[in-house]
Amino acid sequence: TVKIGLAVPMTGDYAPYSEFQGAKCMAEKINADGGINGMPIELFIQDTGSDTQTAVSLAQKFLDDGVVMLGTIPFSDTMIPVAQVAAGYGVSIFQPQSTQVEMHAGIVDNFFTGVSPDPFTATAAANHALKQGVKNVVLFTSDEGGSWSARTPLWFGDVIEANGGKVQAKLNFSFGTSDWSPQIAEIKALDTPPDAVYISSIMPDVGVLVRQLRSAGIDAWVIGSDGFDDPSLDAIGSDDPSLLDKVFFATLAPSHEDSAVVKFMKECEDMGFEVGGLFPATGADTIMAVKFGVETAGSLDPAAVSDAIRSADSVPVLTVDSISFKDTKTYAQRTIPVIGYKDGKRVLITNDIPANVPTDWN
Amino acid sequence: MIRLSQSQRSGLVGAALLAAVLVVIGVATLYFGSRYQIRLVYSAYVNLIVVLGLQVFMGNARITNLSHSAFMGIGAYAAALCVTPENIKKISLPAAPWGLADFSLDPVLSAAIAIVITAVLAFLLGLFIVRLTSIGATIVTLAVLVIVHAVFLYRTDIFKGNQAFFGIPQVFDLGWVVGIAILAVVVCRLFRESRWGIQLRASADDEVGAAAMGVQIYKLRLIAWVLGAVILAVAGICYAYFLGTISARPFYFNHVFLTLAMLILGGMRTVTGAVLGTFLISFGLEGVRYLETGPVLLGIDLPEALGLSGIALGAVIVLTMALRPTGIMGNREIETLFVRKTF
Amino acid sequence: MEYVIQQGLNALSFGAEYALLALGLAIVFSIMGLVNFAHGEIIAVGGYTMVAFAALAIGNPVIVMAGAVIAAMLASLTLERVAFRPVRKADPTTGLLTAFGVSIVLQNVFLMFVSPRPIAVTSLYFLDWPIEIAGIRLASLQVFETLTTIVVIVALMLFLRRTVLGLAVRAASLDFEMVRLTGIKANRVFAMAFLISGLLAGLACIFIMARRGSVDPHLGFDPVLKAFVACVVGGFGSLPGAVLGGFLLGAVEVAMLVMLPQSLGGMTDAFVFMIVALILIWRPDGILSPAIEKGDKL
Amino acid sequence: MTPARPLIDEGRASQADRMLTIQDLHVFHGPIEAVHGISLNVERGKCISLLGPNGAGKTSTISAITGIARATGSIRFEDREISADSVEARIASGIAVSPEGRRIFSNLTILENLTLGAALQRDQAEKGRDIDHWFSLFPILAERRDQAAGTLSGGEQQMLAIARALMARPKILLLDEPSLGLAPKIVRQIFDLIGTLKDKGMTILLVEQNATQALKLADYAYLMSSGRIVAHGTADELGKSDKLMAELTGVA
Amino acid sequence: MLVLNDISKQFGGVRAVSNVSFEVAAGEVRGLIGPNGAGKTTLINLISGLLTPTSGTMSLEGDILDGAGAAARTRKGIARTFQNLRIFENLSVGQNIEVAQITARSEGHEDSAAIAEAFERFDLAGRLRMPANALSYGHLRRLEIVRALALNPKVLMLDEPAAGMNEQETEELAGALDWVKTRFGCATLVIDHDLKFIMTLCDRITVLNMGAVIAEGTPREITTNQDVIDAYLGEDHSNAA
Ligand SMILES: Nc1ncnc2c1ncn2[C@@H]1O[C@H](COP(=O)(O)OP(=O)(O)OP(=O)(O)O)[C@@H](O)[C@H]1O
Ligand SMILES: Nc1ncnc2c1ncn2[C@@H]1O[C@H](COP(=O)(O)OP(=O)(O)OP(=O)(O)O)[C@@H](O)[C@H]1O
Ligand SMILES: [Mg+2]
Ligand SMILES: [Mg+2]
Repeated sequence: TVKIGLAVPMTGDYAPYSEFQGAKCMAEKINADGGINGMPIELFIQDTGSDTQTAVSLAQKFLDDGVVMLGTIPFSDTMIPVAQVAAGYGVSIFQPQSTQVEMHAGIVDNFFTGVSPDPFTATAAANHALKQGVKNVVLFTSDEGGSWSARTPLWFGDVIEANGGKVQAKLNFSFGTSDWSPQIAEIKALDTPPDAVYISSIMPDVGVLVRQLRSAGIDAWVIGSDGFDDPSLDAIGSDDPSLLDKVFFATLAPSHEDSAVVKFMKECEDMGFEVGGLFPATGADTIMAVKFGVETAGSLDPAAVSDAIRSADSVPVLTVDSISFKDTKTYAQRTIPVIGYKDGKRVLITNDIPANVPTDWN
Repeated sequence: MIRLSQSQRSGLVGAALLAAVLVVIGVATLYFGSRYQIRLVYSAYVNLIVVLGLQVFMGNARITNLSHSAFMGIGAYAAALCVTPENIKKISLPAAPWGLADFSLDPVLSAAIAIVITAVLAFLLGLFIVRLTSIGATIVTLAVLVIVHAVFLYRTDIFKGNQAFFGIPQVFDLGWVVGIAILAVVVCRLFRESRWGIQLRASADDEVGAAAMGVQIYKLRLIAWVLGAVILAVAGICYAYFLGTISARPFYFNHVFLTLAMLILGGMRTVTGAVLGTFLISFGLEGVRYLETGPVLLGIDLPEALGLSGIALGAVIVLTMALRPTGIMGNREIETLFVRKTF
Repeated sequence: MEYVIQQGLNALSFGAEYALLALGLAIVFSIMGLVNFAHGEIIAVGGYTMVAFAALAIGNPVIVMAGAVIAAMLASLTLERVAFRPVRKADPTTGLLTAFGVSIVLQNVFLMFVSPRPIAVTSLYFLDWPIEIAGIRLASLQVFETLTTIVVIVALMLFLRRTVLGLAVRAASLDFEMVRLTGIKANRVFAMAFLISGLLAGLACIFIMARRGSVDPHLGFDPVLKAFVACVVGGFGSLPGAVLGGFLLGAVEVAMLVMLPQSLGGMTDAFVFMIVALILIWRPDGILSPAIEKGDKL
Repeated sequence: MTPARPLIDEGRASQADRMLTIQDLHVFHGPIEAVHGISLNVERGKCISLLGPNGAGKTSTISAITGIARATGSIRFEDREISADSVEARIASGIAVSPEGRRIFSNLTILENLTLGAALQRDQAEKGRDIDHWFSLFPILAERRDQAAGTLSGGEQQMLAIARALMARPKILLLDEPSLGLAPKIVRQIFDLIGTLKDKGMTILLVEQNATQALKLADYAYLMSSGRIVAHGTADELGKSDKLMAELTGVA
Repeated sequence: MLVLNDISKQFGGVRAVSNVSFEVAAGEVRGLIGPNGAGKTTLINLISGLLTPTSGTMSLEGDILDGAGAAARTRKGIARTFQNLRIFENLSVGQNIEVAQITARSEGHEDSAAIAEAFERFDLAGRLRMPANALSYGHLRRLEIVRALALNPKVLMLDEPAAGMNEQETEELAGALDWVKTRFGCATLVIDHDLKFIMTLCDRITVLNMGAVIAEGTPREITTNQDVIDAYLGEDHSNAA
């Protein structure tokens, strides 16, 4: 059997960032089709409760059980010690959704992230914003989500300013904010109203912010990162779809109506798996990458599997057509979709690899 | 020659009994456990040191402390900043102020510095906290937790916030932590039976009465508070020296509740209670975590039950409080289980 | 100037929410010395009730709101029966820890039986519309919430001072057994306190949900943490103290959000808690608790 | 242990006169049995006194009657077995208590304490009259009516506790050491008051250390020691005829 | 030994203690009586440092006490018991006493032989290892007294030590306190409402009423003082105790 271990956050602070449902569904599908080279996939999944020590312990257990690939809590404070333990077994971590930059600083090399880091999404979003004529922007930052919420807005601002725009203000917020009126009053007090506000955060913050901005009469674009990619954002437009007209975000994978992700979620639901959103769905990428690696290497040796993935020109995955680690080693080179809304429905606006990404991050 | 009182003598006996238990568990794990189990037991021992650090103040002064994880964090970060090799700090803390990235010390010296820093901070905060009572004191400890966490998050140039502070030499193994835990048990137990401990416990029963007996309540609370912080710093160091990577998150609410539950279940008034509670919850949660995955037990395919460990943890607290608010041990220490009651 | 008034009103509405929550905590505390940290989860029960109504396609806002309030009240009553009755006579610390336990259990129950992820509830969005008076922007919700808080304060005061049950509620905080010895059914007294507390949680739930538009297992934790602080600052167990503490905290929080330079923005919460700690060091029993000299008495 | 030695024959009163009848009562504090099977009668309109040294189990007996302490055995009140009733039900049926240690509600005002004492009384006007009545008897309480009761002196608190019990207009009044900590003048006032109440037909069970005073008032007394009744009789019988009395209460 | 000079204490509108001055000499037993609410307990609270006087000064052996907190005063040699018991209920009986002994030891005036004897005198000898909360009320009162004695104090203040005791026990207590007087030689201040007890025990008596001293003298002088009879004893005081 092909063993894959997922010591993931099913509960606790990071419960929204767990890929295990998609992984389970994809593994089931592959097993139903005869497995990998005739071998079934066996998933080891356990909850870490978002706790690092638990994650490392579980990873150790899975490693002793002989897994070829590991998934864990997608934050560097866990991924680094897990990778260090896994290195002794020649096993790599495959994290299908981790966008934070510090994993690519060369601390550990037995690590893949199936997506591109935050500067890429920030740039893709900024490029689209510039196309819409955005000049003046307000950035919302928070230290609570690490570089994801603290630095992504700044990269966005860098790209805007590099193209003649202006960052009018940086406003601070905490996760879980449900009343944005102090910040909104700050925006109202600016000399010129902003063309766009950028925030890298999650629901419910995002939905509340959009509504309160609109009801305060601020008509600026609301632009965000993959944190926006949750079904509950769509819900705020249920009464008044126009609320979402000037909202867009750059994310990990296309998640509009006809996208592969949405289709996959539907299939999984028919199979009895609840895959509720993009983050859970990305687990399918882990499984597909391992499948590719095992098939290409023709072996179950973890190091060989990882090498096969790392050196391939293109690795087929679910969320986008393919990814590649050939030039990047640890993160996936892939297209960055920008998703907006039309009549309250998601539409894919662009899906390219941005060329003008800031370089000050690794 | 120090004359030991009756309770101090039995305190030593009790500490020795507990030390024996710790050694047995540690040695058994080392020889028979898988690497996974060794890790598990290691983190149980780290939590044990935390719970002991908590017990010193909370058990004797009987003021609920919610800031203990913050002190553990202070110890861990201080040691990490000292011990991490410069070349790694240059990568991970490129913007570190005050030349923090330009030196590194050996692990022992780093630990000593971390303990001193934690003790000094605890002392300064303690000057205020010991003057408050009951819920007021608790809320200020809560404030300390929130503030320290905010500083960890905010000064990313020093602490890296929720990102990884990595590259800490992994110098500890299970043997180390068992030894340190035993030391902590002895210290806690001797403190409890010391003249400070007895007077402090008296003041917890009746503050006015104790003052009228000449008990210098603030001073004793401060001593217990700082001693507790020192033990917590040691726990933080054990955490950092084993895992090699830390962040602000393990030193916040989740950990506060987990360790609090351990102390409460065993009984915060005794050192035995701290030890018992820690092991019961550490190993109990492991069992529950297994159930969560929806295993097949006795031929029954159990459903996946996410959140079960959380429910179990909460239920343990609620049930303990309802059935035995003083915890399993109440006012009894381990040696009393072996000695026939004399009245 | 407009800007200052605007932020002042924002502070007032922040404060109203904290006061509403703090009152829910204070009423229970004043009677049984229990710091009910699970108050936040009672709010979440209200939120999940709205989810249930949405799932049943019941959109009538009156039904949804009433349902949420009733669910919160029932939840509060149930908690009293199941979890808090056994620790009725215990010291505040025991109660506090029990409440922590209950809070952890409930959060995980939501997680286990519903979802760890936020669920959108949009049925109360209609409560929120912008009001603009002389250049000052207000949300209708802010006005509703402040008014509700004021009404609740007055009603509570009358209840506690003018009715026998109200007196009993206050007396029970010191000597539960003695209240029984006057013949008042103590269980009723406790049930009443929790019912009121649940009602307040339900009301708070409406406002929180109307604003957030979604519920997750941690819905109530942060607001109640703040409300807890508000209670302590005002003087725990004192209802006027809870109100004062709530408004004070609202003011401090908005002031910190607005006045701290951006470079210190991440420290907002730290500064809020620091100010709270300083207040407590200045007045260890809270601002409104009478300065009692500890002698042989009390 | 000295066996119970009745000084006179068991119960001279007829069955109908018995307001409170206790039989074979055992009282427990946790695992500890504090009272080991006592029996006693309180007749309607009489003042019965329960005497004995510290730790004899007097308070425990009172607590068992009100239902606060766990007990086995039979407690009949007005020909109804009440031992299974809740505390509140017992109070509602006409028992009121002024407990040991006073237990006034210290955060409530004096007026509020009295109001709560009459919690079961619906008639507001009646309540007001009662309050005025007791205020006239204890003028110091009237003076401090809006002061928090916790700031009263020990003796003032005791007066408040008795007044509070009387506010319920009980059929039987249980007084647990009402003279504890009172000045002689007040003690006399209190005993006078008890006498007045008795004259008005109130049934009283009086627990006292102050045996001389208690015996003066009591129609009948029970002497307890170590959880047992060791003697009972009228004041004369007890006071004169038994050495035991002297031993246990110091009354010569 | 202990000198009070014009001490007053105001609680809001209530003047609980008003311009009280007196002295207690070493070895002297001074009774403090007065109607309920006269300010007796308040006075003891003031002396022991639990309350701060509104005005006035006091000193112990010429050493000014003003400004010293409760613990500091205890360490200087002022010990007390409480009208409402303040027992350390989670400690054993022996540990309750040890709390005080520790203080005495650190001040260098522990007298362990005397305490061992006190255990006997106050009927606690066999009960030292019991949890304190298992004692009966009367024994708890005795425990409080022994605990105060363990401080080996210069001034001992007893707030209604005989409350809740019967006549027999009260007599025993008076005997034990007599022993205390000779064995410890401390200045003793006793509050009680049991006149017989006070009369047999005390060398001198101070009578308080409404916060002020209305009489001072030997027991005989007090019982015949008309002011005292009016304010406290009432006419027929021979029946009182
Ligand atoms: N809460 C309790 N827990 C354990 N034992 C108790 C408790 N209350 C009383 N006792 C024990 O029960 C016995 C009887 O006590 P009780 O208070 O009824 O005596 P009493 O006659 O009222 O004495 P006193 O005159 O001192 O008030 C005593 O030995 C006492 O130690
Ligand atoms: N902390 C306080 N706050 C307000 N008033 C107080 C306080 N303590 C005492 N008093 C008041 O001061 C007066 C004196 O009280 P104190 O307790 O000293 O009386 P006492 O002489 O000991 O009476 P008793 O013999 O009844 O115990 C009383 O009227 C009381 O109400
Ligand atoms: Mg009694
Ligand atoms: Mg007094």
